[in-house]
Amino acid sequence: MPWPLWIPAALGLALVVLPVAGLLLRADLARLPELLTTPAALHALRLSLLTAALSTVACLLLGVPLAVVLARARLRGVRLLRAVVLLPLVLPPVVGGLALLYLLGRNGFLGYLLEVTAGVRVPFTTAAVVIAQTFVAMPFLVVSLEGALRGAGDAYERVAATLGARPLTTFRRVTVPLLLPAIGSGAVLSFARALGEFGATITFAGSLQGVTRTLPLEVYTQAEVDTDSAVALALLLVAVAVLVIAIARPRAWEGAR
Amino acid sequence: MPWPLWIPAALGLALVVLPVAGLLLRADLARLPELLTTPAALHALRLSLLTAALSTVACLLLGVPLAVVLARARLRGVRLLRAVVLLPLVLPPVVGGLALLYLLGRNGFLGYLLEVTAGVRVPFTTAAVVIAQTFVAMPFLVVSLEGALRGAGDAYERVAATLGARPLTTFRRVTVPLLLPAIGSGAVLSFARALGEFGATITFAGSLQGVTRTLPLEVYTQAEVDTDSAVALALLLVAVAVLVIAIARPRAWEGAR
Amino acid sequence: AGHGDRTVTVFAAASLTESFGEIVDEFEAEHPRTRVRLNLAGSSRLAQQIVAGAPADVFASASEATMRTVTEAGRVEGEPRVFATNELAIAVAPGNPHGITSFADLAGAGLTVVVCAPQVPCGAATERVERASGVTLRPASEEQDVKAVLTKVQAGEADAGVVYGTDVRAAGDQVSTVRFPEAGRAVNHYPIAVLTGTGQPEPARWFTEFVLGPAVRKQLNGAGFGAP
Amino acid sequence: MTLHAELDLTRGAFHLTATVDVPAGGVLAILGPNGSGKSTVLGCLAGLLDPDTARITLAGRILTDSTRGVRVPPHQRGVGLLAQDPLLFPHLSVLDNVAFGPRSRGARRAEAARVARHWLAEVGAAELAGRGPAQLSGGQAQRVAVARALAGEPGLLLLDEPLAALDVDAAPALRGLLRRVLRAEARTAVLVTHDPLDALTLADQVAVLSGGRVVEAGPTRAVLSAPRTAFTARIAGLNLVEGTATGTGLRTAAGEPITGMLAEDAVPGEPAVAVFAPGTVAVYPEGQAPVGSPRNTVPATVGTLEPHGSLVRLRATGAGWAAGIAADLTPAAVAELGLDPGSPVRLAIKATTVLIHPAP
Amino acid sequence: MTLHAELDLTRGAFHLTATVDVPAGGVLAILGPNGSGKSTVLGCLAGLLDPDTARITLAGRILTDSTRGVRVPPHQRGVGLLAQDPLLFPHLSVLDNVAFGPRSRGARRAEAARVARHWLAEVGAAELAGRGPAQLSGGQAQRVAVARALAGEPGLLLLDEPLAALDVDAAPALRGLLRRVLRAEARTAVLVTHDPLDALTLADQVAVLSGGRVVEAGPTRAVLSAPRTAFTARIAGLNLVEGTATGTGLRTAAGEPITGMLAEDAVPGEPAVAVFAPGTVAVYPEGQAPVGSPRNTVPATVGTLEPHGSLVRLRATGAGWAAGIAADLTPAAVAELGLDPGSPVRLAIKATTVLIHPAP
Ligand SMILES: Nc1ncnc2c1ncn2[C@@H]1O[C@H](COP(=O)(O)OP(=O)(O)OP(=O)(O)O)[C@@H](O)[C@H]1O
Ligand SMILES: Nc1ncnc2c1ncn2[C@@H]1O[C@H](COP(=O)(O)OP(=O)(O)OP(=O)(O)O)[C@@H](O)[C@H]1O
Ligand code: MOO
Ligand SMILES: [Mg+2]
Ligand SMILES: [Mg+2]
Repeated sequence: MPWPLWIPAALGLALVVLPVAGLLLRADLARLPELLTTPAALHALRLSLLTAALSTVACLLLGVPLAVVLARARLRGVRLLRAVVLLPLVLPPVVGGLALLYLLGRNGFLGYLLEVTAGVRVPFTTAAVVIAQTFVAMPFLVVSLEGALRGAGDAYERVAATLGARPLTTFRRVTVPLLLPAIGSGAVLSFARALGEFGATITFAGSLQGVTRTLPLEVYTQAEVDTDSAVALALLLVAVAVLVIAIARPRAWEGAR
Repeated sequence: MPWPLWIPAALGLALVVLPVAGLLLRADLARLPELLTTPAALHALRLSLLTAALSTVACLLLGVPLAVVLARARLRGVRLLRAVVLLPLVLPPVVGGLALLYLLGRNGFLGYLLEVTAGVRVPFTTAAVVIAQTFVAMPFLVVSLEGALRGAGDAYERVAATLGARPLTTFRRVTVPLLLPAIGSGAVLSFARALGEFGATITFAGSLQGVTRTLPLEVYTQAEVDTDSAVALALLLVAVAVLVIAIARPRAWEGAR
Repeated sequence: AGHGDRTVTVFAAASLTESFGEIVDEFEAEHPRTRVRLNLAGSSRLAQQIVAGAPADVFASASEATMRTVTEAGRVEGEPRVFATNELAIAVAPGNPHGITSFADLAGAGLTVVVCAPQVPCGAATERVERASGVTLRPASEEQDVKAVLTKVQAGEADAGVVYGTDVRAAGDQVSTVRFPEAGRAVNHYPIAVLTGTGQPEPARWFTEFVLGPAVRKQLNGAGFGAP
Repeated sequence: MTLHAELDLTRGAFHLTATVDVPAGGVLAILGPNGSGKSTVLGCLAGLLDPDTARITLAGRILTDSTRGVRVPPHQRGVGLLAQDPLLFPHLSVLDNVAFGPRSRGARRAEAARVARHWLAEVGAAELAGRGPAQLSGGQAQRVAVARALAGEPGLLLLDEPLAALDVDAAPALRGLLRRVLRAEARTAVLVTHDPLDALTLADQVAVLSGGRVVEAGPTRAVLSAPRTAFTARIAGLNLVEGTATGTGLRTAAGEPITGMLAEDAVPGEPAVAVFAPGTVAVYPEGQAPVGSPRNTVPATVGTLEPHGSLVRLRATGAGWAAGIAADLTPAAVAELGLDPGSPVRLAIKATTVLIHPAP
Repeated sequence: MTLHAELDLTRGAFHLTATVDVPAGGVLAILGPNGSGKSTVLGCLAGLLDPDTARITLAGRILTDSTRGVRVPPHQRGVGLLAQDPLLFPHLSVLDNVAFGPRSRGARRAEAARVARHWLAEVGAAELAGRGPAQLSGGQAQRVAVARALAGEPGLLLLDEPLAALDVDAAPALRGLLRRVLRAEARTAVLVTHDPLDALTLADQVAVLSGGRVVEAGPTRAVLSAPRTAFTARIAGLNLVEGTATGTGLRTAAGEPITGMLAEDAVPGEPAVAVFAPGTVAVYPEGQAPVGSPRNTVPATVGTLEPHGSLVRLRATGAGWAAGIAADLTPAAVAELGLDPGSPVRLAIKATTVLIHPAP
């Protein structure tokens, strides 16, 4: 690796590390244990981990196929679809939440249908949190996978076809395994985005302790009264996220062949 | 491509498209032109495009080398660094903005240094907006590139070395061109994330019309007054983003070889 | 800003967005060589920024508590002065389909009610009203700010929300207001102050005085704010 | 599994117009210079390339018919392809690579592994089963790729230079394996090669491509022994004599013995061919029958004498197996011996230059 | 650019322990079965693989010295590698691929393009310059890869099976090119090949690898004409006679003419070798000198007679170029002719089986 790369790389790293380090220095570390073990904090942490995990799974289940379709289908409209997938990326999360509310709320088209046919109301439930998180996080997975898919080409998929593998078999046994490093990064991105989700969640799902108040919402709430404890909570969020990602990332995602 | 993939892909697409479509239906389209041509909206749009473009460039300049270092360096601490890069991903943006304020504000370590030595004050300037956007957007680029780099392996880089290319030449003429599709996706991700940035910006840079009030902040400000016009602005943001990405994306990023 | 112009930077609470937009125009008409830059955000965020050294000349806050953090950080010149007050009101769908007439009605079964979280000023006020009136609400959500509460009511997702009177007015005909007497037990005060360490003490003082002046008082009343 | 294919394709400046026919159980060898379109033909047959216009039928089933818009996708064709590049799946072990075909056709895990082990053993790569593709040498990877293609057991097998990169021991061994598989199991196959020996020993039909066109086609022996283009002449022009293998060589139908070197898989009693180059055939005037080491001498008559590059190619006529044999001579030798069409001569071929292969 | 390398490396179950020496301007051919470690040796020399312990010096400069912790990175070694897989840069045109080496060494764009065009023309791929690598056939890609390796003009050139995938016209042409480049420009090179002809025509030294060890090494002619292992014997055992090329063949130092087929790049008047297989040498009793088509006959004496597989290898002694010539005979022929060490004989070799190559 060329050594001059280390200069911008170190700058980039500094941009990321220094602010967080500053935060750590400012945090009242003595009070941390106390702040972090309040029921509100614990509830929020549990809820955040649960919903972020669920929405990461949803992102994978919907996003991997979507990425493959966008990268491989030779349809006319695909270029347009590719742009459409970017929508939630740029929509301010609060507006995204509003959009979900308009769709799945009581007066929304789908929401009305759901309430009438199944008696289900989505907003203000934990499910709403998962939906909001999936909405904002999935495009990250899709876009990063699509890039990897196009870079990789389809030589091995062709080989699989000449060996008689049906497209679904090829997808399962060739496309996905070869894509694992990229799927890994994509999952990390979605998980992180879901874990940090705030605007869409509060707009679409509200903020009720134990039900819809995830850690970022708790951080915001706390920030109104006590910046220190908000910062402490944020650090908890960060620590948990980094731990989860560092530990849960399977070896295969590392791309070690 | 296996047809059963179309089912989850269509679901994923619906999750993205339906809410936005609902938003469009609700928007008072007749009033749109009027809402969108207010000086405030135009200022915000110009500022958003400028800052998002600048921070995308910053993300590329710092993030591409960082991704290469993380993917290729065989140092001991690299696994840790990889986790560290994820920090801004999970940090609630407002806390990220706070961290930047602590570091670069007048009372911050670097901020003090800058003010004393160069007479420069960073917060509440357009530069602060760019820094905040770069801080939150760069990890998206880095993580998605790293996945692509690991998936691709280094066979061509080895060939270049046997042809006598110095590492920097290899980076410039082999690594980067081969990575273009992934860099393209990564740049799209960063641009989108930067364009939608709200929390870190308002905390670190404030919301000053023409200086730091980007489109998402304008949406937020408008929402205090008039939800309809806020939604219209959000749609403007989305349209602009999708247009910029669809048009500006060079052919090479498409991975057409 | 042309040559010789002076710029005063005003940090104002988000709930003042509409009113201050007009106030600034009037002020600038009266002081042609002075320009006002508005920085609009939540009061506590603004306070944070000021404490961290933000280049603000005036702070107009939506709560005395946040103003206190700025005072304690030594950035307030003189004493903050209250220029407006605000009272809680109930926001309901247009035409009040559920026939809500009092605060106690909100505790009724089958109603979806949203309020502000107790950590933010409107939530704290709601809690005080609850205590004063002996009514216990079981909200579906404790929102981050008034805006979030209003959004839920506007979208029809919540049947009622407890917010500030000024906010309901700003939402226009998309919601109806139900006033209730207990609101007087938790009046919210809006203080304004000139900040230290600014380059523009003079125009900052002009602006503060302007806001405290009678012309603005009328304007604020029109937007639903009460007198101090 | 009769294959009939009419292909028409344009790729940049390259145009392919070819008709390919292989009878059921037959093996067609495609020869031709680099870039002549050999791999392109295989790609079209496998369904990986889309010809501009084409009609491909396999055992009566239409695989591609551009006039009717039919285009069976690759995985439903029952056509296996060993491409020029091994392209082993990098995420699967060698065993799983070979088991991929059987698994895709629905075999259970254990059964597929058994089949894979069988084919790995056949290509001499049994001990590599647990390795990853990145841990193989070039030749090892090629062998595994051959095993993978064979384990797929397709109705039509397409082999693109299957013996490339193999060492001098492995190449004949694999050639023997392919012969066994293709002939014994009567598989229909198309084989691309640069080595006329592959064509002679594995194929019963040959097509020679050049610049995207079939310039020669027909039964292997006919094409290779009487090449009509310069390219074919350079790669082929070998003598072939049919008969039955014996312990020391071959016996023709008429009972004449030919001494030669038996290929490993030549079994005495089985049909075989004796192959030797025209360059190794010495010519003596009839009277002067030499008594020396060359085991094979046969009386013949000079049929034709034609220039062949800087040499003269003598084509013999005669009663026994001498009929049709070609001998390359220097012009000096022709002059000195006073050879003319009709001259009686005796041909001598050293046993060590004669290879006895099982008949394709 | 003398190369000296002592290598020791373990990769999984495979162990490589080899010493490789190439004098300045010399060419070493590495032969050996698949998986014997040939590519591994090249990888170590190029610096792409890290041996466990090693000492590599090129022209006195230390490239690797594990005891001293020296490890010059690949791009500073001045060592070029043509790997087994062409690996053309997919994002560059053919021309830019070939120009990559010159550009990396600091040449201007135009100059690099000129150099690239030159080498493309040399490998017969000039018309492919504007194409992308994905638009090449297998053999075309291989030629471009050779051009790219040569255009790098490294001090030490490593070639891993450079003639693989080439057709019967391209292979000899490229062999000639390599010979010109390696010999005329006195480049130091290591060449991996499965074809003994490459070794004979391009290399002056040969090393035979097997299971990660050098089992035979020495001057090409000595190793290939007197192989000591079964593997070498199978790939080689060719007869070589040195001399000067003439219009019709070669003249030995003693003035004896040998008639043969001149390789394209054999220039009359230049040093050359005549190459022919022992299997093509016919043996006659001294008295019965045949007068037939074989141009080359020479009196000799039977030196040794040794079993060689199912054959008997006769090694001749004698005055002229017959000395040392090997002839493979069937046991029947030996018996019938009553050959014994000391028997006077006459050897006959048809001109069409003798190839005249420029001396390496
Ligand atoms: N990464 C690896 N891990 C373990 N073993 C390996 C690895 N790479 C190669 N090998 C083994 O090392 C041995 C030498 O490989 P190498 O590629 O040098 O062979 P080669 O002589 O070039 O063979 P070929 O003629 O087939 O190209 C082989 O047995 C191979 O299986
Ligand atoms: N994508 C492409 N675009 C344009 N021309 C192409 C493309 N792919 C291949 N060609 C050309 O088509 C011709 C046929 O290629 P093909 O791979 O079939 O040759 P081949 O006979 O297999 O050669 P080889 O013996 O070198 O493998 C070649 O001249 C090649 O340059
Ligand atoms: O029989 Mo020859 O080939 O003219 O010497
Ligand atoms: Mg080919
Ligand atoms: Mg090798």
